[in-house]
Amino acid sequence: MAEFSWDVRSPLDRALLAGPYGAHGDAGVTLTEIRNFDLVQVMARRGKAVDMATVAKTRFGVAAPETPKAVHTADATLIWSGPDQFFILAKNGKHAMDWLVPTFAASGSLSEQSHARALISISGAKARAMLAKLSSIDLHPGAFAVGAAAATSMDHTSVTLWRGNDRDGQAVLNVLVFATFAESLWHTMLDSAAEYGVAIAHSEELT
Amino acid sequence: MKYSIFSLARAALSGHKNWQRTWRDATPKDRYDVVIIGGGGHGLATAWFLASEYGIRNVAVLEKGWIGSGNAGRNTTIIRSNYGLPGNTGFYELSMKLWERMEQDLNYNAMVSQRGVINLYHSDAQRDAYARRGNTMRINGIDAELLDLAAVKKMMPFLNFDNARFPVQGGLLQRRGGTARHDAVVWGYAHAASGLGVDIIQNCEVTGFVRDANGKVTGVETSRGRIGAGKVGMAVAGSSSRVADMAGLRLPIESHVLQAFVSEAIKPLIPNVMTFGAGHFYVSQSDKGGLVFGGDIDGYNSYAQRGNLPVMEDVCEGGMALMPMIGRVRLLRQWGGIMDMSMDGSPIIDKTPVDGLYLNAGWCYGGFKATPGSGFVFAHLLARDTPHEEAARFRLDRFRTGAMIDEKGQGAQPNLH
Amino acid sequence: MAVAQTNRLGNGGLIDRSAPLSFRFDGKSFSGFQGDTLASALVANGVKLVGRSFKYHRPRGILTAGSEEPNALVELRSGSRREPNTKATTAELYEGLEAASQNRWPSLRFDVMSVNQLFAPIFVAGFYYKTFMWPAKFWEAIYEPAIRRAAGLGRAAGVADPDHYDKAWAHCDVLVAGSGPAGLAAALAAGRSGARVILCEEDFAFGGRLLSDGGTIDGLPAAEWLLRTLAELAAMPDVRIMNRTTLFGVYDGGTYGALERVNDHLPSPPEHQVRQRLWRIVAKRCVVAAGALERPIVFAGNDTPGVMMASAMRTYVGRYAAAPAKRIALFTNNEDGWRTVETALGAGLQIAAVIDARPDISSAHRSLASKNGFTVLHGAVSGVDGGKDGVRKIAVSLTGGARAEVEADGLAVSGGWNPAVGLTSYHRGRPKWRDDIAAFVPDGAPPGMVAAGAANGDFGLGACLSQGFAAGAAAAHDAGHGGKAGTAPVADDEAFSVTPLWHVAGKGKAFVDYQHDVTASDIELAQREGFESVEHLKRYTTLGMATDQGKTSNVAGLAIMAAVSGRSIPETGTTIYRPPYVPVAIGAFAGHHRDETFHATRLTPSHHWAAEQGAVFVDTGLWKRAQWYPRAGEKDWLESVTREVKAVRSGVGFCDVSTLGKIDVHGPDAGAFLDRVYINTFSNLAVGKARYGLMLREDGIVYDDGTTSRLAEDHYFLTTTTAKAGLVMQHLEFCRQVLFPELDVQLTSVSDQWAQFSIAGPKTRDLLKEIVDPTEDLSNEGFPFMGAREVALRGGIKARLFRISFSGEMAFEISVPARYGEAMARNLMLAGKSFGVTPYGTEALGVMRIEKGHIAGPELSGTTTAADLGLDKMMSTKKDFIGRVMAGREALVAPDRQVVVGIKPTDKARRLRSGAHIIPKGQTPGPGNDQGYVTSVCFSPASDQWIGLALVERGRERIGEIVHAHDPIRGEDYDVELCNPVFYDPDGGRQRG
Amino acid sequence: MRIVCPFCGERELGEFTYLGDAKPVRPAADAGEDAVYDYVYLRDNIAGVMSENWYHGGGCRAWLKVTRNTLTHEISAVEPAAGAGAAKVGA
Repeated sequence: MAEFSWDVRSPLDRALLAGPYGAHGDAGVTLTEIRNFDLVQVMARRGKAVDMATVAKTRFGVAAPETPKAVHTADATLIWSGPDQFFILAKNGKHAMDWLVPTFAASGSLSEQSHARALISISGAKARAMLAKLSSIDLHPGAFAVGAAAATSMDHTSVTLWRGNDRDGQAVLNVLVFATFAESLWHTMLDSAAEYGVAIAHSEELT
Repeated sequence: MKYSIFSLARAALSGHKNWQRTWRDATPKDRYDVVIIGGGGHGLATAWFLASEYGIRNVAVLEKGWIGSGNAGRNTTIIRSNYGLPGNTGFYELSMKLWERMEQDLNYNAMVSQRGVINLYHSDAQRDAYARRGNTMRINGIDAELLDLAAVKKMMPFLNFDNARFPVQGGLLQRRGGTARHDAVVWGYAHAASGLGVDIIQNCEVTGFVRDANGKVTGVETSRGRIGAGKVGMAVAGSSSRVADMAGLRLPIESHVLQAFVSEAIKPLIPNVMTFGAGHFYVSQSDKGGLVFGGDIDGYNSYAQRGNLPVMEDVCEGGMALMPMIGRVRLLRQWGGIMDMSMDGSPIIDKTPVDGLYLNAGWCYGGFKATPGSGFVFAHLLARDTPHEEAARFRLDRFRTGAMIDEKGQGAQPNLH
Repeated sequence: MAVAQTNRLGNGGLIDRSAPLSFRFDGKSFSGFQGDTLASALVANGVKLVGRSFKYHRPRGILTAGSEEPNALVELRSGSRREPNTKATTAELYEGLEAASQNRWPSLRFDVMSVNQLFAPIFVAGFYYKTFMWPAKFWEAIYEPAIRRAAGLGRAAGVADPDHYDKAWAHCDVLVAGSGPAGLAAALAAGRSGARVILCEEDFAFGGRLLSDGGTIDGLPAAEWLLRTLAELAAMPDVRIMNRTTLFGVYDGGTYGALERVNDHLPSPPEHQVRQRLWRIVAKRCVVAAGALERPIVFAGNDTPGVMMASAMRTYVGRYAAAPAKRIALFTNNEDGWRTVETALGAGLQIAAVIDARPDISSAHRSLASKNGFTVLHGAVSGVDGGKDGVRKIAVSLTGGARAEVEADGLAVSGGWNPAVGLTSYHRGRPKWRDDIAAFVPDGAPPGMVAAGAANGDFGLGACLSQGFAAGAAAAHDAGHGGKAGTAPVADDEAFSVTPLWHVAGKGKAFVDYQHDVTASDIELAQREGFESVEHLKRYTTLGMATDQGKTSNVAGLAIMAAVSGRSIPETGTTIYRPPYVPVAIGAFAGHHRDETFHATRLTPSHHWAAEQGAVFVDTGLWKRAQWYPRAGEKDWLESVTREVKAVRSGVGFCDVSTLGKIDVHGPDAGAFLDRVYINTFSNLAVGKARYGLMLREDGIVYDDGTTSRLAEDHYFLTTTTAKAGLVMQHLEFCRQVLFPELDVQLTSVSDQWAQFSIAGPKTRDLLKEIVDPTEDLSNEGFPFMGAREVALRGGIKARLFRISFSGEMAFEISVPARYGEAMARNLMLAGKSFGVTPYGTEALGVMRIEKGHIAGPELSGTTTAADLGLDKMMSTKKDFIGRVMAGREALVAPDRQVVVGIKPTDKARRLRSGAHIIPKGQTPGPGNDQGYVTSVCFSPASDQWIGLALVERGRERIGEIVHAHDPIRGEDYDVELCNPVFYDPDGGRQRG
Repeated sequence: MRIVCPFCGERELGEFTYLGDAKPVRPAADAGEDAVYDYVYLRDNIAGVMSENWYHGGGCRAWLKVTRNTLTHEISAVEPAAGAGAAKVGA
């Protein structure tokens, strides 16, 4: 009997080449792919929005976002993804489907999306300049503060965009993109960022 | 005055002081046998054919603004008869045959240029669909050729063959297709119709219908007074719903904006008319040198005659994908027209439920090429009270019976046609 | 060796004399300085002749110093970067610049086409409509090619543009167009108020008229005030000032289009940088401070090189220290023109005379004339003597009838000023006439937009500053920013008076539209022939249709039309203003959406594995799908595909079908919801079972099909075709949110979550047993046809298994989370190794579906009914569903509809092709007997011949009939037999086995 | 054009898809062919203020009812479709 190995490959496994890219000198943009996360979409059932919120509060200690926001907890990020719905982004199976389904059984419909998206984290002095080429969202610090989120499109592709906590005094913008579009969007990001110089990496850690 | 090189030369000797008005500036009479609402190409062509083919010369064409101010003056000037469905195929070929003799009929050079129209294909499925359409054309006696990649390369070596997202594989060519100078078509029909006694009345807006006790339309109210009519024909594509509403009719039509674009004039670059098969872009080059191009409708109901950036970008993306040589050619002007988008993408030429009122509408964005044919069959309908055989399927009740003519297969959603 | 800069003034100007630049024009070397435009450098080198006109090929010089230039158009750069019709007046000089004059042959000075001038008496407006009609065939063969060659301006490169472009978004509270005094004041006020501001300036230098005209602001020289103001703006973090950026259009909802010429001032863009960037700016408010354009006066010979707008002349002298002439005459009808005299005198140039059309001039001007020894003539210029070498002598008709002559080598002309009304008119607002300045001013501007300063018809420096400041402060306030704007900069207003003068009667051609060679007599002719509406005038004469869109010609043209038709100018009205304000490269609108990045690309989870296997990929929508997997020695695709099909039918194969749309349908009402969107019933589907479903549009035509499984009481897993995945999701959301909001149902796309493979062939179960956990029962009883459930795989991961078959074989579809997709492909190869497992592509998939008579894209054409496809029995009569009522219309249930049948050629060796039409045997093809067409064909290994599906009139009643496949476009004709569309295993025993 | 999505805020036109007049109501199952024909095919095609169905497909996937002037493109109101964001509404 054959031995099967189930190695996982992120959607950017081939396209991502860690290291510098584009213009020489200090990188204006850092692109980091976050790999192997758990992602579950929760949608409230009819009349159960309040129940769902209560369940979420109980489990995560924070209210699930009801407006376009991303909320961080100790071990998960809850990201608004549309009316009556949000994503639960976590690691290491702590908030995987098996655990969540019974929790939300009476209030929400859950869909496994862990493999349906790639997650790209963008930072650096020129992150906003580069994203202005891809996103029609106003990312001015005052207009898109830490914790702001948007269900939007980049390059005609649906994405979920949110601003994480600043790192080294600089904004960190996260993009969840459909896995099958990821390589294409990745190349577009590289094209858009090349003039600023890019530092490319991947990571297993959620920021 | 007959137009020719000789009359031009004679006129030059007198400093061109003796030219007459191209069409008479008529004041409305009390009554006409036929009143046509709409002084665009279709309305004027209808009047000309009523007078020239059907001997009905007591005709008025009422135009709200200046003749040709609607879609006749805002289109991308393409003529073709490469349709695939019964109803359309024969009608557009009738129209094409009328284009081929228009200038001699009208004594007006409308610059009908049969430079060829090619629809490019990028996949096997698209090739097969074009083959089907081309065969329909051939079965109907219309010229059509299916070109392979080598033939397309030879004809248009400047296309992007090497690093295209959706490489060109070939094309469906109608050599008799091409372009015509849109304004000249309007002026030519006006010139010729006026010469046969048709009254062309500009700045005359129809504000209502006059009805008799039985509900029959017997005239129109206008900004220049009441005008009686034996029959009234509507040729107001873009505003069909608004005019029909005055007669209490609701139509299977939405008004949408279609943008078009022209570049700065450059020396001859593109020999024919091309449509990109993997995006929304079509182009030809005017005799003056501008690339005249367009793409898809903006997609929302509009009477504003102007569009928005997403479609403009989409069109230019298509253009650059197809032929990156136009990157440094500059876009000079963008404009928008109001399209009568019907529910199956095909026109309506029919009597209406209102006695005495006849409808010519629903041209979507294909009205220009239909101009002579539309005038011909609408004149037939107005003169004979029966549809011309080539327009017999353009019935208003086809949506009720299910006999749609849906070339794109998009169903009752006008913005997808 | 470069020619010395003969006409460069000894000092002054904003050029950097320490940075000389060499350039070539028409092959000849010249030099200029950093800070020059091509036009100013040509002026500095004494070059007057720079182009030829469109129709008559008349010699032309430089008329303006800005983007309104109609004459001085050149081909800039060379090779693949050649840019036709580039305005020398805005092209920045760079080291090594190459430019060539255009629309002339063989050379600019000796242009053979200038013979056209001899035919000028015939080439009047619209002459071509009256001739070239006989014989009819000659138009395409002779006349049109000749006209096309003669027309056009510059030559496009004709090869792919090597440069890159991109597009970006920007957001602000207040957008300011123009950095002249009004624009700077507006930005200052808005910025100080706390608003986010973007200021766009099309020039490379900020300052607008301040750069040429100077003045005193807040007691400071204009240049100093300019520096101070730019520094203040630069220090505000939320103010962004962008030079080389033209605001070209305004769209709905406060969206503006702007073009930034990022690297046009360099020979080519630096590595990783774009040539130009298209900006989509979202602004709450917009202040248009785009200034005003000086307008020419129409007189005989007004196109002679050396005739220049008065303001342009002082720009060349003041800003560029370049003298357009040594001895200058001024022809003006307004006060402003005199400023050119002052500038010229200040630079040491000689004034030959001032011809002022106004009855009176000020005593100050009179004493200026006497002090500097030039005469002031009251009257108008009636003719210019000079050819391609430029102005020599100027004929003047004096008020009262006498004539005079002035010797000069340059003529400055000022006919007054037209506010730049483009941007404010793009939403179809028509500008209104203001008598006091004899010009149109903005009216009916788009929401949120206001004009200020010269763009609003107020030309004084003081007025520009105060109006701009007030507009900026108000805009900031409207956008919600109430900070203190402080006080407005102060300056005096210059006097402005104008006596309208449009056209001076005289002998010789008097040009209204320079570039299109439209003369005053053309306008008169148009009126005579009834083209009185301004739109008819434009279209008949081509007035205003050139690359400058009539910026220097429209108002004069309609003023002349007004005069000859006895109407006032406002009665005559303007044509429609349309964007873009200046022409914009098509490449910029496309951005990076060209070549391979024209559209996004979607890759299946096993894509890279398939690429390793050497798969040939096909574009399916945005997807790249493996089409077939060629093996060494196979001579063509057909051999590969046939091998793949045979391998499946005799053993086992697999295919990545992840491109199918996949939707989770959750909720207590999920079944009821599906009952409404499918023609068949799903509420009664058992958990653990799958069912084929068909959707109609509301008009009764088939929309999409697919298999939907019930995974739990309140959870269905729905699949769509690849082509319709996004559209079906949109449609279902419409049903959920708009049509049936009462249902408790939730929809989520999970298309990308699952890597899905079809595994087909008699050995499928054997393969699966290798990879599925041994505890799973895959027997016909344990996992019957149309079963669907989760299974465990060896190695610990879970998968969903569906026993469905598209190929007609014993088959399963298996789904694993997508990051395992590649591993799944490898493991299927491993598990099936001993069974000869064969990966197959979309071609083999297609062959097997045709053999089974399954419908797909070509049959789902958007015009076929369920009955046409032979699926009418699926239509439930017990419930309502989308499309039910309209599907019953008479024409959709007519007996003579074209329905799906199978076809096979009577000659077994014959290849079939899709798109051939079906004609009854023995008949001559014509519209009356065109009975259908071939939708899908393939070579069927099972039948060992080509087979196909066709839509044929009454096809199902005609099984066995021999008909004609007519394919004239490919020159083929042959007989085919209509047959049952299920060619393979019609009883379905294999898929159930 | 920019549409203020009640869930997402103001977004650009490219994120939205248009369906058409929101006034026609899908007839009841027993309404008959005439009513359905009218619903599917006939349009007021208003030149002026019109209520329309738009889909925020490039964003939160909500269907919206947008009140818009077809002569000026001015948008005066946007509200969610009855079933968009309706989980707070009783089952």
